[in-house]
Amino acid sequence: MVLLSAAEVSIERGERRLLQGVGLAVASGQVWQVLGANGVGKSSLLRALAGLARFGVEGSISRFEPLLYLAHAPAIKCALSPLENLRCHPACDVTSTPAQIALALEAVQLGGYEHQPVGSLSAGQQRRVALARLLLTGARLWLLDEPFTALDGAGCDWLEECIRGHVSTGGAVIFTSHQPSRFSELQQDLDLANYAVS
Amino acid sequence: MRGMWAFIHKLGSPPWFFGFSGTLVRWLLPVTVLLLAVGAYWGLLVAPPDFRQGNSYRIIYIHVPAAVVALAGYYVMAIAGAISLIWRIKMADVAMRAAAPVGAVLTAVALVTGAIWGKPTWGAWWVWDARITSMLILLFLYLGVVALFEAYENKTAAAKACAVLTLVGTVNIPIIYKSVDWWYSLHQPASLKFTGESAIDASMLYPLLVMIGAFYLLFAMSMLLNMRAELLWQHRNAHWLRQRLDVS
Amino acid sequence: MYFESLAAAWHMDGHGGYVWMAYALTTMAVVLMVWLPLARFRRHLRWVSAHQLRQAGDSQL
Amino acid sequence: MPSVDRPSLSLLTAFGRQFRRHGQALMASLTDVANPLLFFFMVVTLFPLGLGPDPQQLASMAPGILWVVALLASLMVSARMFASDFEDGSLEQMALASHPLSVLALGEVAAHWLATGCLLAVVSPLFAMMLGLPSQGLGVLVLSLLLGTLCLTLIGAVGSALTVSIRRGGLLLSLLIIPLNVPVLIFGTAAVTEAVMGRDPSTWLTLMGALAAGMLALAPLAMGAALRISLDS
Repeated sequence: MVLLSAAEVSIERGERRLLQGVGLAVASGQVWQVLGANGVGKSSLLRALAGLARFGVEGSISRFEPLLYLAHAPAIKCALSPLENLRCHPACDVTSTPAQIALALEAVQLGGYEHQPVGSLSAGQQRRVALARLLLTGARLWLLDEPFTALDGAGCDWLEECIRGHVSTGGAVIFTSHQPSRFSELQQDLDLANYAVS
Repeated sequence: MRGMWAFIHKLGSPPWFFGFSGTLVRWLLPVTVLLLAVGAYWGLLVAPPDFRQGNSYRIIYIHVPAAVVALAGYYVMAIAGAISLIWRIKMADVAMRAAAPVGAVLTAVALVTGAIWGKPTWGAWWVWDARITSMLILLFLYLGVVALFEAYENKTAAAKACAVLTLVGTVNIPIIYKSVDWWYSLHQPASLKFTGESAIDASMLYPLLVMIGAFYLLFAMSMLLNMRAELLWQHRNAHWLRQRLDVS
Repeated sequence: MYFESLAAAWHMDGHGGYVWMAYALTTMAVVLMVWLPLARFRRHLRWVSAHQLRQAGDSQL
Repeated sequence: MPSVDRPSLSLLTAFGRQFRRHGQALMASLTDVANPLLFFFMVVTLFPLGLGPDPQQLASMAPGILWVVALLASLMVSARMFASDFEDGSLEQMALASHPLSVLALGEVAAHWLATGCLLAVVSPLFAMMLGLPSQGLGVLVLSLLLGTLCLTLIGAVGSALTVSIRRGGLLLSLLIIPLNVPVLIFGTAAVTEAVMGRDPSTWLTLMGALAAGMLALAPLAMGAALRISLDS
């Protein structure tokens, strides 16, 4: 089943055309890594695929909604506890009980921090709060912008497991990363260098 | 009906519009200047003076047309904004952006002439008269649109944001005008108004109508000229433009 | 014409200063409304023709 | 493992969650709630210092002063209404949610209004007495401020949604929303003045109520559209 298909997508920023002729079809069970140098337009492409960017984006994009999009800004309120943050997350399309949320926080090694304000946690821990959403969402298509940054080795391994699990249950993931491929047999690469407009 | 739709469709195409507006402006310019001259001559020198205000009322022939067209200009902007939001036609963005400064200048003209008219009428340059106050608020609305457009770096987003703002403003303008009227009558009942309800004599009315028509044409022409300048810049690298400029 | 002489039209029973000032300011505004976009158009036109010449020069080289 | 089959949220729950989330964030930093009140207090103090302490003059100007200061206080808080959501990425997530962005944004605005406008209306009699507003005007003052701050907050939210992506958008925001706030100011002052004069203020209150109802219906649409534009610039 195709969860996202894009054809002849071009992206402009300001008066400059960044990308041209990007096309991809993401089926369930697939992991796509978007590659490219800094500034080539990886984040812009991901935003366009998510439907957040429309101005300067041409071409046809169809996606299976709801989708999950996770970017550098984690949509986490520092004043709230991890529990509250996940309970009232603005994009959460499903209801999660406090017990389910506690379980998810346990999985990202934040057990015991449920009721502390997120602002008092470290950057890596805050990142984990955002990633705990992966365990609570009902979305089948995940768009992750640099998900491995600010994570330690164990965190990266956990995220890899999580993505593998999601894909094996019929989901699909598109992510950007500078790290070498982690999902060798599952993974498809989209190298934006091929679509960059010089 | 079908012809009209075809015409509207063509308006959205920059090459066609560029040529069409060029011809249109060439005709509009002399007609507008002629109407303005006739209206001004008639209003200034031919029409009889007002029996209460004397000759100072002759300012009506620029104050009222400027005020009327400035208000209409905001609606023109709002219609362009709605078209831009609903059908995403780029030409509507250009039209909206082109109308804003023209409307702002006309509003300023109405304000300044109102102030000048106020001096002999009330003995003060500025009086918080209902019409003048409304015009001042309209000026703020216009300046807000221009400032919002300039503040955005992404000009497509700027146009859409301005479209939303003008639509909000359009819903509010009747409420603002009405509330200012009520506010005025609440605080200063029965003072001398610029334009009373009493029927205006034909000898005074005709030049006023001529001037209102002239100001509408002026608005249209200035807006078209702004649009042409903007289109020229936006399509400065386009093939059709280079061809057209080579020919002419 | 309503006025008997040009001087009377200029004076307008003491209101002349106001009326003529209002008309003069409006005339200035009208001229600006036409002249500013025209000037911008010509400026862009110069840019385009300069660019065109440069491109033509490039292709000749 | 991600579970796919869970009940999805009703619109009302989604609204409630946004309301709670924003309310909790506001409560956590009490300065955000206290600042407008403090601002109101201090500016009200400035007027007797500028106009002189004559009680009669102050009392006659009190409706206007209170309303103008309420408008300025609402202007001040509007500037930050969606700012933190924009910075921390919450707005992006709201835009991606399966519920309409306008409803989610309205949830935030409701929390915002309760914490600022509504609170200000409730404590306004204190400030009114400092200016010597006759007591027959107090009830109408609170009522008109309740309705009026709702309008001001909704207009402020539209303005904030339009300018949230602009750096140093504060001054621009005031230019955008002050003209739109004029009817609210006129209706509010007129209602309080009429009540102080011992006349029936219900016409003005009704007008204000109609304005609030109309804005409640239309402002969310403008907010939603404006927020999407701001996210995409």
